[in-house]
Amino acid sequence: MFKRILIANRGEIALRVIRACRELGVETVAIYSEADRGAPYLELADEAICVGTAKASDSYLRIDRVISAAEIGNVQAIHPGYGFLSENSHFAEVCRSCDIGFIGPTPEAMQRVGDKNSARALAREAGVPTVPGSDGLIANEQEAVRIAKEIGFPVLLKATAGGGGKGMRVAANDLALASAWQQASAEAQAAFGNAGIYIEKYIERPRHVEIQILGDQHGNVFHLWERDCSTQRRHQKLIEESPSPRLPQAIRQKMADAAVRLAKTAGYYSAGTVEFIVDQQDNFYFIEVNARIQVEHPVSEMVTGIDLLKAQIRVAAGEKLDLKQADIKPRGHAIECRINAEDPDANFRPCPGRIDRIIAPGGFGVRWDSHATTGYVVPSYYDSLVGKLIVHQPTRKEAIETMIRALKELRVEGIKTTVPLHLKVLANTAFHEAQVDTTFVERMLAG
Amino acid sequence: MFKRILIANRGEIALRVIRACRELGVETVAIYSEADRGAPYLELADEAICVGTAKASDSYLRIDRVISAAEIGNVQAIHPGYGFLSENSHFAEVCRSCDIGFIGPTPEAMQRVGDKNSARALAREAGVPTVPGSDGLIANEQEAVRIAKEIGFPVLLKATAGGGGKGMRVAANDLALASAWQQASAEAQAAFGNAGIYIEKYIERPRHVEIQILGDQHGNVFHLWERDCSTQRRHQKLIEESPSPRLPQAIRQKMADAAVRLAKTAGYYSAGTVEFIVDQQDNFYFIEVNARIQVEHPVSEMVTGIDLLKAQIRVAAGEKLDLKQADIKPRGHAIECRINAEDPDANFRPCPGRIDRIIAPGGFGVRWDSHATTGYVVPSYYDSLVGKLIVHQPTRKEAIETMIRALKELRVEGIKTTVPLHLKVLANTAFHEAQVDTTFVERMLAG
Amino acid sequence: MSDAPTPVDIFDVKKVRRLIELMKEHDLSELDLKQADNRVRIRRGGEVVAYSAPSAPVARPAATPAGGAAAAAPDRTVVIKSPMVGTFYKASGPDTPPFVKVGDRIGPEKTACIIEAMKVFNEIPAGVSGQVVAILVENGAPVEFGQPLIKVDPEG
Amino acid sequence: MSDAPTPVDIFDVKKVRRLIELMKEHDLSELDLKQADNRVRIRRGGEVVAYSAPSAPVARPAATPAGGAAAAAPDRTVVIKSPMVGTFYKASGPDTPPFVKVGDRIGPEKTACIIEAMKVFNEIPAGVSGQVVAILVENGAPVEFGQPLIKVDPEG
Repeated sequence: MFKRILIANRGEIALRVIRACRELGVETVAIYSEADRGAPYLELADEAICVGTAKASDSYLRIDRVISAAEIGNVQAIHPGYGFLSENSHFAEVCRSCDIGFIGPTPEAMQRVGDKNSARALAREAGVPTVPGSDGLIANEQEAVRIAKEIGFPVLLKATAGGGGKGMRVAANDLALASAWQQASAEAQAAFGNAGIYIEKYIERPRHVEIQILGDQHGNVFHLWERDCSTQRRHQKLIEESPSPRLPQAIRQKMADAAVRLAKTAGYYSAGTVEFIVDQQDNFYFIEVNARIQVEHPVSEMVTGIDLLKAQIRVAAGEKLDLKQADIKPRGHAIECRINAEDPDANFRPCPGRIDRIIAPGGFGVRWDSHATTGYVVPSYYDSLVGKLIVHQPTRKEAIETMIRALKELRVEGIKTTVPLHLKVLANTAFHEAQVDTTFVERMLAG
Repeated sequence: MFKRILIANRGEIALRVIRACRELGVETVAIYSEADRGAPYLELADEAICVGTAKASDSYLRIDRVISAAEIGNVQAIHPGYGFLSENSHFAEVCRSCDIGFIGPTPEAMQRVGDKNSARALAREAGVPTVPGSDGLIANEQEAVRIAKEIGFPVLLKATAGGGGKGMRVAANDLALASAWQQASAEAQAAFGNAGIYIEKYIERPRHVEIQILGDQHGNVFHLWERDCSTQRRHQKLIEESPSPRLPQAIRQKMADAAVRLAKTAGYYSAGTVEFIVDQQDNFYFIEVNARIQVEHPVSEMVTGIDLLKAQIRVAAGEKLDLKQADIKPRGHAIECRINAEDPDANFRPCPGRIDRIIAPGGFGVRWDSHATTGYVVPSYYDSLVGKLIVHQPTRKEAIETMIRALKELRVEGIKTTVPLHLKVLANTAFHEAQVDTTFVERMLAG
Repeated sequence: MSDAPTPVDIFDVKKVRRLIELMKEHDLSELDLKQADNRVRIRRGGEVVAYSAPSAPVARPAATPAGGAAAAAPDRTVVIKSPMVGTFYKASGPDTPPFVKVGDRIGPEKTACIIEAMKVFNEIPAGVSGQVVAILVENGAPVEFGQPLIKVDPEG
Repeated sequence: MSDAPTPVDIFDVKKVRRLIELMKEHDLSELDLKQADNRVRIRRGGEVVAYSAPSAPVARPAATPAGGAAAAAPDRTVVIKSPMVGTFYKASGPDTPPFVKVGDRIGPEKTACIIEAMKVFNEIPAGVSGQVVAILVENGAPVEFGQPLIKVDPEG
């Protein structure tokens, strides 16, 4: 096991890594920017090194400074957390060339799953379904119609140079496709100077379901079942849960197996997440791999009882995972709410500032992961996550009840948070009935 | 289910009941003494009623005032918590005569298990072993020797009128018994004017192991396995854990079955605890029943996943327990540390006062049950419990590591607490090796 | 329990209490707030020093006890508090006159009201002599221990 | 940091608390703010001093907070801080003289030291002219971003 590691991150996840290390008996070196100077979680690290100014590009994202800090901190490995440098394969390579362990997958595996095209190829190789579509650009309307009939309507036309919804059209049948084709290519030409268009199956009201995987350097890859992250607002996950409430067991099993196959094909180890979308007929399609620990990892920890952070560190140190897939059985239901410093009355504008008082909820089935304490100032430079509230109960119904109880107990004074939005979601009948897809929150807020 | 209940208690357990009720959708009426006015947990109740002055005998122990509060609070039932009126069968009777539900066993069952003699008789009836001994007073030395040989040395001579160790002697063989007999009767005669002596088997270095039971009003009684509470200081439990670390599975099962038999024989329902001592050869002997929820109930909740408080309330409302004994399987290992406001440097003298700042630990496997917040004043009138720190991990080793991590994270400023004592115990090799009996802490502190 | 929405009420006991707590917490000896005609001035601790001006030496031994008396003008009245939890009755029956009403002069033995608790009707003696200034509780209302019931002016 | 948009409510406890924290931070014994009719005046600490007297012996520099600048006597010196994380070297080699030593007069282009980071030796220019007053870091010591390295008196 490592004697000492550096945490190349901040806030909640830095604290999470510190906690794991303290339990493992591993010393920690925290880095911080000037904006995070004096943050209370830094006191829990064995050493803290300032690496730059508030701007992430001058501190947490500066590979040279992070490596220098690792050198003067005399560590054997670096935990990148999530965000910042966590999925930067170049950084992982630099670590390797400096003989510093990287707590995550190899740079090669990270590249293989990180690039959209190679990830799609990987999925095909592993026999994992991807969203059906054209393999490349479409030459003309006739080809568009032919492919659309092949993959089935509705289809989505996308500009290859696109972004921001420009050059994007949904077509429900071949008549609609004809006009959509004209509009999309014209718009793409006008917007990007490139009329190139490709076709994908359009998934209506998809659910976002992801499989947590965990592998070691000895060829073992396990899955910790799934998380449902369909409750999103503008592609930002708000609430995550496990198990996914409407997923048939056979599909759940297929998805988990697919994720493990994909990871093995990629030579992937450490913790990782294979993301899928699931349509209304429970067909699932691979989207991407997150080659790092995720914000929502606690829900999988609660239902499986496995500490993912400790496992990640052990695996990086070369240990073999002492697990059997058959023993990884989910128990009960876990839900996580991300408590962000945002103003629900001002279109969820980030709301940094001083927390005059915080009282965390407690009691049976409640876990609170947060770096915020009374007097802590949420800086305006980084994401607005103040804490993660996680509950674990035998059933989903009880988990919702406990979450509502805990959210009402949580007091964060001085800044506005997303708590009212969470309470609104949790009071919603569609949420109770698990009739949730990625469009649910926006429909709820609009209605 | 009840619409509204009253909580006839204070502090941590009052908050615990409020939390359970909020999850069940039951309204709560809290009572408080003038010393607890303004305590933060009272804000979480739907109504709070002052019932008297700081002295418990003028407030929390005043049956008339508690009942009056229940009447003006318009509740259907009363939860007594632990301590105060919780094991007062007269109070339970008054509730019944006032048509107010009592969240606990019937007064009859409470009496049956509450009285030492009837509890011993009950145990014999249920085939549950009690500490072997003379059925009554010993006539003379010859009878003493005969009984001692029957039950086996060493034996304990106890004055029937005794107390405080007076008239108490341990004898390891019949020679020693002869002189012990003389001394004990003389001392008892001198101290109490009553030379009556009885004999019990002397259990050396016993462990304290208790079985959590849970029954409904439909004849179902389940057990939630055991808790080991051997880590005590002056008969005050300090650390409780489940499972008991050194108990053979066959003994564990026998004890659990014995507890269920005893409860059934007594007509006992609701939550309750059957306490045993276990000797070094793993023989177990029934000691007493605690006819209420206990301080250490969370460790059983963590390993079984069952919310005991919610179950208790449901059972009192007449619901049938939706459980199967075979499904109640302990998962992992849970440990609780009682964080008391006591000064370890001043012989654990209670140390009430203002908490200038409190930061609770969090993260994977950590539960914090506490009514204390920054600015809260621990009153000097009641017990010194500030909070309960509970951890849950797959193994005992990991649970200890997490507990140490969490204890070091916990910050309670302004008053002294038992945290240093807990850390000392958790660092002790004998504790790690589970070589713990009820004399362990005092031996450790002396050594 | 929520803070009163009164815009500027410097006599809000809660606010004053919080100010005093602040002072205690930070070991302040004096606090003086003015706004237009409003002013809150609190001193605490050891020797209170002269102010030079022939002022009114406000100051009172800090830490207003729980249940807090107002920091404002000196109030000579005495409050009869409920000695138990129960239901307040101002008369012995719906058709009988009240034991006391505003303006009455009463002695300490005079029954001030009845508190019903557990079906028992407890007559509560005034315990003070003076003139009744106010009845603070509605007939039939539930009262908690220590709740103010009747205001009496002992010099009235 | 979002201050309450209340225009003028000096009785805002939060505001007062922040003032008191300010006072504690700076170990003020008294604070007196006036604006038109509004006034906040806070004193703290041991002996309360007479007010009418022409003395007013205020302020003591508090325990300088860690990392913070001293509040004491005005310090004219300028500090050269580390622009990166790395290892501090005062000379280019073990046998070469240091770039600067106490008493040297230097210009902004003068190399003040070397910070080694990732095997690269970065020459750090002084960026200021004046007289070197102190070298704050041992040769070969690790330094973090923003750490004070060398003290220079620009008027020296």
